Amino acid sequence: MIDIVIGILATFGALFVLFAAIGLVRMPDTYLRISVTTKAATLGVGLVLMSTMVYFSNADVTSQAFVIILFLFLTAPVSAHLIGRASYFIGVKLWDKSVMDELRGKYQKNTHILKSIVDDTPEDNVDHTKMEDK
Amino acid sequence: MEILLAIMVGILYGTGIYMMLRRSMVKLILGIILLGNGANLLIFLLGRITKGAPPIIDGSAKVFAEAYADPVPQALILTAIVISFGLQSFAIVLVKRAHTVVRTDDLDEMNATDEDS
Amino acid sequence: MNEQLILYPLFLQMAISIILLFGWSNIKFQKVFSIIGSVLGLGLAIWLFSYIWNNGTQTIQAGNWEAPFGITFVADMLSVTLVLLTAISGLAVSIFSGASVLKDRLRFGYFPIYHFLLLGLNGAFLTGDIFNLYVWFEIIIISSFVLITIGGEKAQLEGAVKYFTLNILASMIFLTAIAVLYGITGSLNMADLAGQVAMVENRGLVQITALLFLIGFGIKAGVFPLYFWLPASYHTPPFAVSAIFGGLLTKVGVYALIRVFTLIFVDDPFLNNIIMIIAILTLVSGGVGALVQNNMRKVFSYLIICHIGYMIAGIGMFTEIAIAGAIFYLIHDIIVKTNLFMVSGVVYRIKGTNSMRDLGGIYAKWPKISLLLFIPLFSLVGIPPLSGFWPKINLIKAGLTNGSYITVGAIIFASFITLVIIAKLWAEVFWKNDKELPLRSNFGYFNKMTSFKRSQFVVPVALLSIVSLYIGFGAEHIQELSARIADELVNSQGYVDAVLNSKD
Amino acid sequence: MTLFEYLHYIILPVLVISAVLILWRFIKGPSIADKIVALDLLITTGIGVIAVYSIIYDHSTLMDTALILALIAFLSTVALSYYLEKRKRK
Amino acid sequence: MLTAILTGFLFSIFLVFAGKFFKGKLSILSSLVPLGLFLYFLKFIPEVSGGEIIMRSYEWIPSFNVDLGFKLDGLSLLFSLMITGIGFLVFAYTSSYLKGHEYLDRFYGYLASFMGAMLGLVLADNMITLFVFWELTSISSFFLIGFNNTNPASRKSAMTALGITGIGGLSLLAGALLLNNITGTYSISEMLTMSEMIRANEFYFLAVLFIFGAAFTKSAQFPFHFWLPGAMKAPTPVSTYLHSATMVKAGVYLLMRFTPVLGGESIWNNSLIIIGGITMVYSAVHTIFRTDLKGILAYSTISALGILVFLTGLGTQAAFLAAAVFVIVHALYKATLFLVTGIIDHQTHTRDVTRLSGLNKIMLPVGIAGILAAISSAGIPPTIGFLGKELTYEASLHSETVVIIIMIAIVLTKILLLYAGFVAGIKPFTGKLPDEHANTKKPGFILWFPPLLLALLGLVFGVAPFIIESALIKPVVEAMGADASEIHLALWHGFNLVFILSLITIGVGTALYFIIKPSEKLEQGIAKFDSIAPENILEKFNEIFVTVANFWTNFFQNGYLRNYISIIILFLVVLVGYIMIGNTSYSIDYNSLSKITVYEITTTLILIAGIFYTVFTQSRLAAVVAMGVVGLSICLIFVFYSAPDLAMTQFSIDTLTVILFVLVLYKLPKYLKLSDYKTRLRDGILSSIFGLIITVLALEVLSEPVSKEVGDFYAANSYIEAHGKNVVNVILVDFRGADTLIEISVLSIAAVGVFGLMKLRLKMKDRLRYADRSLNVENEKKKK
Amino acid sequence: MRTTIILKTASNYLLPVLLVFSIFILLRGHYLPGGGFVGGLIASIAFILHSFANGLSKTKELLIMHPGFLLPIGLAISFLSGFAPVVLYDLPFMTGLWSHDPVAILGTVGSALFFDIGVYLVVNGVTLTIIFTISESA
Amino acid sequence: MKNKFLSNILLTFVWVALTGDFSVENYLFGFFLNFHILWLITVGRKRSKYFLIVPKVIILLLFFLYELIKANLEVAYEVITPKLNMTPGIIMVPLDVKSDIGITVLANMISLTPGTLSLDVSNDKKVLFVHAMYIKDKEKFIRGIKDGFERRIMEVLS
Ligand code: NA
Ligand code: NA
Repeated sequence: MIDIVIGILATFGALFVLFAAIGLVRMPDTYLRISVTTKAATLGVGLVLMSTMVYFSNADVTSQAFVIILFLFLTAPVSAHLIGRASYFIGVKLWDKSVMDELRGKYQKNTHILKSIVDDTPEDNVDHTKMEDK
Repeated sequence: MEILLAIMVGILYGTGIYMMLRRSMVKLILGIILLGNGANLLIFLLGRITKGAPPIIDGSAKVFAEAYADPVPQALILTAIVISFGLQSFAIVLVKRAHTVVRTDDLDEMNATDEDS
Repeated sequence: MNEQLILYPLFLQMAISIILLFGWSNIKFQKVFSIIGSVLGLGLAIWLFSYIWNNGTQTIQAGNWEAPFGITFVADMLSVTLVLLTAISGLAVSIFSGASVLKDRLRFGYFPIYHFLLLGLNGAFLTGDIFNLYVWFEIIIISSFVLITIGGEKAQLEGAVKYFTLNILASMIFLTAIAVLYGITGSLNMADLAGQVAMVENRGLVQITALLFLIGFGIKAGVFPLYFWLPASYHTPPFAVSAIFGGLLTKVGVYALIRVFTLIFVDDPFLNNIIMIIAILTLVSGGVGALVQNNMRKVFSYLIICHIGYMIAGIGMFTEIAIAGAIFYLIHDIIVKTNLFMVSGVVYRIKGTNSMRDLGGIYAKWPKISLLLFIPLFSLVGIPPLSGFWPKINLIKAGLTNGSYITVGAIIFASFITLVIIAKLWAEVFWKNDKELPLRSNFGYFNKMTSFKRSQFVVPVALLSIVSLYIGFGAEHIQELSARIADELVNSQGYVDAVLNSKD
Repeated sequence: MTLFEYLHYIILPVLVISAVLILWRFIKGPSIADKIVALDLLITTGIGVIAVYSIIYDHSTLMDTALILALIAFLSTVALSYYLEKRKRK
Repeated sequence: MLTAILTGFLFSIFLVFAGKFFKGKLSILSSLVPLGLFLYFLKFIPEVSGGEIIMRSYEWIPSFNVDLGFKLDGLSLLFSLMITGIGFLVFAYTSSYLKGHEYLDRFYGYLASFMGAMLGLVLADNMITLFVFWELTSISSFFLIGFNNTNPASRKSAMTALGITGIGGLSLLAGALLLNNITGTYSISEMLTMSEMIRANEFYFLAVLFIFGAAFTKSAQFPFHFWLPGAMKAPTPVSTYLHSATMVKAGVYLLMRFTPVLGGESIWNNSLIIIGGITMVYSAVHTIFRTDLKGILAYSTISALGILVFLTGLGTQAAFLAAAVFVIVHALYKATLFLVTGIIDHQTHTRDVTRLSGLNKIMLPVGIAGILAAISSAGIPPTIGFLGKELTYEASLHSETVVIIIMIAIVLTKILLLYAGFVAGIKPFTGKLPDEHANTKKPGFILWFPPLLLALLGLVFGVAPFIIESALIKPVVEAMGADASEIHLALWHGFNLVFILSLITIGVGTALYFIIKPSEKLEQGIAKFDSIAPENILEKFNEIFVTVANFWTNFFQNGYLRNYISIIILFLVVLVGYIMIGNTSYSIDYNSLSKITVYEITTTLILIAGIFYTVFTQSRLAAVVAMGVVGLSICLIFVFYSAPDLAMTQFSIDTLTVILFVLVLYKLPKYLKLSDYKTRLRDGILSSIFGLIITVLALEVLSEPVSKEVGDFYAANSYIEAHGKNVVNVILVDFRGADTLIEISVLSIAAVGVFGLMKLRLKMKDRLRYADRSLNVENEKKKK
Repeated sequence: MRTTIILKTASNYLLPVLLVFSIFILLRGHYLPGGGFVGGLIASIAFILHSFANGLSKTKELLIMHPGFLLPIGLAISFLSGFAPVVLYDLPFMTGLWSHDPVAILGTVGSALFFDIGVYLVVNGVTLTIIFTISESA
Repeated sequence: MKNKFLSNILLTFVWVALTGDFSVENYLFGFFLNFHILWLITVGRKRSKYFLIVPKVIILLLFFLYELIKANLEVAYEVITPKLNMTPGIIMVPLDVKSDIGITVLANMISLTPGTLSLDVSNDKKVLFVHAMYIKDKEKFIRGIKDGFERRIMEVLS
């Protein structure tokens, strides 16, 4: 019985990781890739870790796996935020089928400050439409 | 698997040296790191590898009941890794400093000390 | 337990380093404490030396784990002799550093690192474990990296990059060799390895391992064609640093070669031939290299290489007398090379340059100092009965006995070229007319120093000169010592027994 | 098929196939951010691999490595994106 | 005896500290040192002439079998007396000659140590001791020749002299060691008893060669002769001392000393005859073409040395006798002539013989000395020179081979030497005093007395040869291994072929003196042959050698780090590859290997991909990130193969390294594609072979049996003795804790180093101060 | 300037957790994977993370003293724990000294533990010194 | 003082969980240890208010879990079906939560639920920039976030 639970958890976990990987390959721009992978992989690995919890079922491993899951959930979105922000900053462009970009013109190139409105010093702003392709 | 690892060690050594033969200082350091990884894996491999049996005695036991991996190479590698870290971090900073002072990343331009003086 | 004494030099240097790290910012404290520590170190080294002299090889098993399982420290005559020499050179350079190294450098950890370097050297000489030797080598090279780069400007850094890279490469090869050695024997204890390696049936593999050690240590020892880091860097750091490097660093490589090739990989004709060829080419390359240099320190750098050839030749010939010659030369060379780099430091402070083209007139202005400097210079040449001469008796004799006439030829060639080079240096630096060089503002010229500061330059040179003179005139003692060491090395069973059968 | 065989012959291969896909993205890029994301994901996958492996070989001690991987992967991502933003664009 | 030898050295050390005292008027007192020694040796004459050999031995370095063994027999006594006697006169002469010289004390110091060295050399019975003193004469003469050290020519001459005699010294050392290998002793006396055994030894030839190497260089035999004329740059007292009586004779002394040990074989005799013959003729001819008095004397000295070598080579009792006498003859007249030349130079400030004449009007005693010396050198009776020449001819006539050629050579030499002696000793004092020297001052007593004394001695010994016959000459001949009982010295030998030859010599020589006047033209004439002169050939050789040395040095030390690495790796590949090809079994026991699984292969592939991506990417950041992939893969391998601690540490450290890289990267410039395709291909091939070798090596090791003894010990004791269950950690903190302690020291040092490297900025003035000025200047030049 | 609220907040909560975790890893090293090295690395990673999020000066405020001082302190602790047997019992260097009775949590306390604590401090000091030095002069 | 005490208790639990040793000694040791760690890291700084409202937290977590699984399935579908039917873009979401912790939790939760990714918060903390995969109606999207996560978070943190 426990074996089946472990099997199911591991299966779903592995599948989500696989989805994340496929997503990483298939998604058309960096932001979408970040978006897809952060959660799918986190969830997937979380499920796999839960299978170890069930398998070993002692306080030691359980607490450890729990800490890992907790930590993953804590850090994954922060990582995603940091990479996404940096990507935008260095001019990684959105997919051409994107429908809107409300970040345009709000990052200050030199100070790295993000404003909530478009600034009146446009030459200092990050604007992808004015950047060349890499 | 040993054969695969041996090949990998060879690749690490080969590419490490290849990188050290480049003219860029950054590549030089990457080469040193690759070479160091190669050496560590070599110790690991030549100390003979054992799967799934860490040299950690089970909770209640006092000695090993089953087969276990040779802990000696592991300890040696640990020491080597940590030492490499010291050396590598120093190397990275040295490169930075050298670049600031000499204003080049090209090792070929750093040969004043071998010229007549 | 008297064999505890073996580790006291290490304890002392470690303690000094740590305390100096605590007293990080107080230069005066560092200077004084470094000298006091070095004096203590010398005392300990003498004590240890006489203890081993009277009681024979002693061992101590770190952690109280019997050999070959723990790390064994072994004090045989070779080890304690080198520890003693390190202490002597160490004291001299410690005094010399206080006056000659810039305050800024002293403020950034010069002395702690310096004592770590001494710690590493002592450790390398005393350990009986091959991996532990590797670790000691690492402490030596990292300290030397720091010392060679500290406060470095262009030339120093350029030299340092080469020094660094090639020494790391050497460490990697050394580590590779250890990996193979452990792979075929499962042991790290050198005495144990002596027996284990002898039993390995695949001799080709043993030869390859030996070659890896040869190349790894060869790079550190500065032999042909592996020496490139040495002339690229030794003339760039502060003089005190060059002095300790010039005296001791390559010698650790030589020590390791001697140890490994007398204990573990013994008397393989193929390897001996290779070592001989290396020795010959080293003698020649170092000699001709030194001949064409203009910078004093570069001259000495190439002479280091050249003279390493003598010691390597001694190992290659592998007879008791040849090894005695190598040991005698090693003893002489440590003292005199340390001294020579300090000499170049003194010359530098007198005239503000080390370029032989620009130097001159020192004999006329500083006759007494010149005569003092004469001692190390011509000890190096081996003008008998100064110290460099005696070991050549052993080496040439061994060469003649072995019928290796090319080696004898190379030894004679190297001796001759050393004579020519030093005579030329003497003529250029001391005899030639004083050239007017543009005065440098703020430069601490020798003649502007207080006599106390001057004495900090002169006393260490004099100290080592006296030791050189003793080696020359008291050659009997040194030869007796060298012969005893050679005997211990060739008949290594004594070493093995001391390590493996030792009972507390 | 026992649980161990299942994990060994099905789950682990699925995880490593994912890793290969991620590697493909790593190599392809195109932007450096993609590579950083790929590395991050690769490490996360590695955690999964270790977890499964520790079940197969019944050694819970391997889980410690997974923990370290999780902690440190985060730091490297932070550092890399920090760098990405900070470096001057030429 | 040791004290006697050391006196010279002690005195010179004393001078280092008390130099001032001897700089002024008291300087003449220093001549008491050689005088005392002279008297000391004089008192041995009765014993030695009575056939006694006085041996003294002091322990020195028993481990080397080196003792301070001294032997006073006829040969060494003769030389000791010359060294101290002429030494005394030279010391005295110097006090006036270099009066008021700034470095007079130094000069005495060098002179005294030279004297000590020379004494040691001739007295030593132990070959190593002999060598020690031999080298000391070289080095002290280096200082004497280079006394005027601000003069470049002086320095060059000193260097040349040291170079030539230095290589000779090493040859002597090799000879000593070889003879020791053959005989088991360094004692020359003991070797004497083993002469036959030595001569039968297969290395006899080599030993002879080594001894020749030493003797010929020291005694300026062709083609090593050229250092001696160069050495004339030294102050005249030096020339007198070194080139008449002492140092140059050391080589002759060595040959004489070893005649009974090594002599008697044709290789020994013929070589000496040929080399001595060539030298005596070659240099004698050269005297015609010189105008500098000292130059003339130098070449005539070389010629005389040639005669001595030649005589030694003849190997007969008569020849030994002739040699013994000629040593004295030459010492007396040559020292006189040098001292005279010195006086002329000192008073007139020229040594150009074409500008010198009629000086007897000013310095009559000097003139008398010069003329007497010239007569002695010409072999005109009743000087001892005549006796010497007669004995020489006598010996030559009875040589065993090619008598005619030998006679022509020796007579020709003697004629030319007569010419040279006349030019040096007579020409300056006869004829009209030129106006330029009209105001020349008369030299003082201390200057003219020594040469006159020596010249008079030449006359006295000639008239009364019995004074030296049994006291000096006979013991010398005996020391050289011949029977001396029949020897009877007399000026008049009767009217025979030898006498006729003497007459011819004197006649032709005198005629030559009146026909050929020394002139610059002649000097320039010989200059045409300079290019084939040995010194120039050697000079050329030296130039080529330096060029080759430069090339060799710069070929290897070319400044390119990558070349250094290439050479080292190539060296490794060649050597290891060589052994591998011969010894490797290339067989793998597949059963002993662990099975390969999909995830392992994948991990390996990811690792390889990461590695190659690191290598080939054009972006540094991408390379660094790829290193992260490599680190992760290795971490996984460690996990698979039971090394969790390793995996943890490896990964943490890899990440930290990445962070470090990232922190410094953006300050560094972008990658440039710096190497061309060919270079990359070459490096690629070398690296691949290197990698292949490591792989093969690894597989080879894996096929060896394995021992886990150490690991098992740790495992067994880990918990029971060391209270830990993680064996790896227990090894780190206990079993091999010493490693760890050092390792954290390494880390600490690295941290301190990084701190210093980044924080320490030398102030501008200090930068200049420590960057070698000359180095910077050179580099600046290069950049322009 | 470059820090973000999200990272800052996250790191402020991560810092104590990581520090706890590092000591946990240190103490259990003798029984399970971990030990002074890894523990020290994790502790320093915690501070590095904090410095990325809050800026170096904030992290330095936290640390009270310069991390460089951890070097001699750690070295001294490790060295003395190896040296103690020499001085106290005339046993060889690095001989393990053990308490007779196990102590709670830590198990049997011995010199090896102090040794590992020294390692922990040194590794921490080294990593922080290096990273901080470079960040400051970057 | 209270905040620190609470943090201390919390960390003590973390410690006990980590070590897996639930003995009294371990609790005490953990408390002692964490006390020092907190002392070390909070020198001279103030902490924001800290309230623990357990039920609201649980509701928030359950909601989050639900969103997480639901959205993951959506993405899985998107990834494995051949056609890409996305309308992505970056949307600016005005913020009502003011505290750092609140903003952070909100942003992270948004990121963890598929289809959306918090890119950044403006420096004046007024708006959150979210990248979303399916933007059909901008207003509806913003309302979804504000009524979903933000409201619940604000309740917890009130
Ligand atoms: Na050296
Ligand atoms: Na020499």
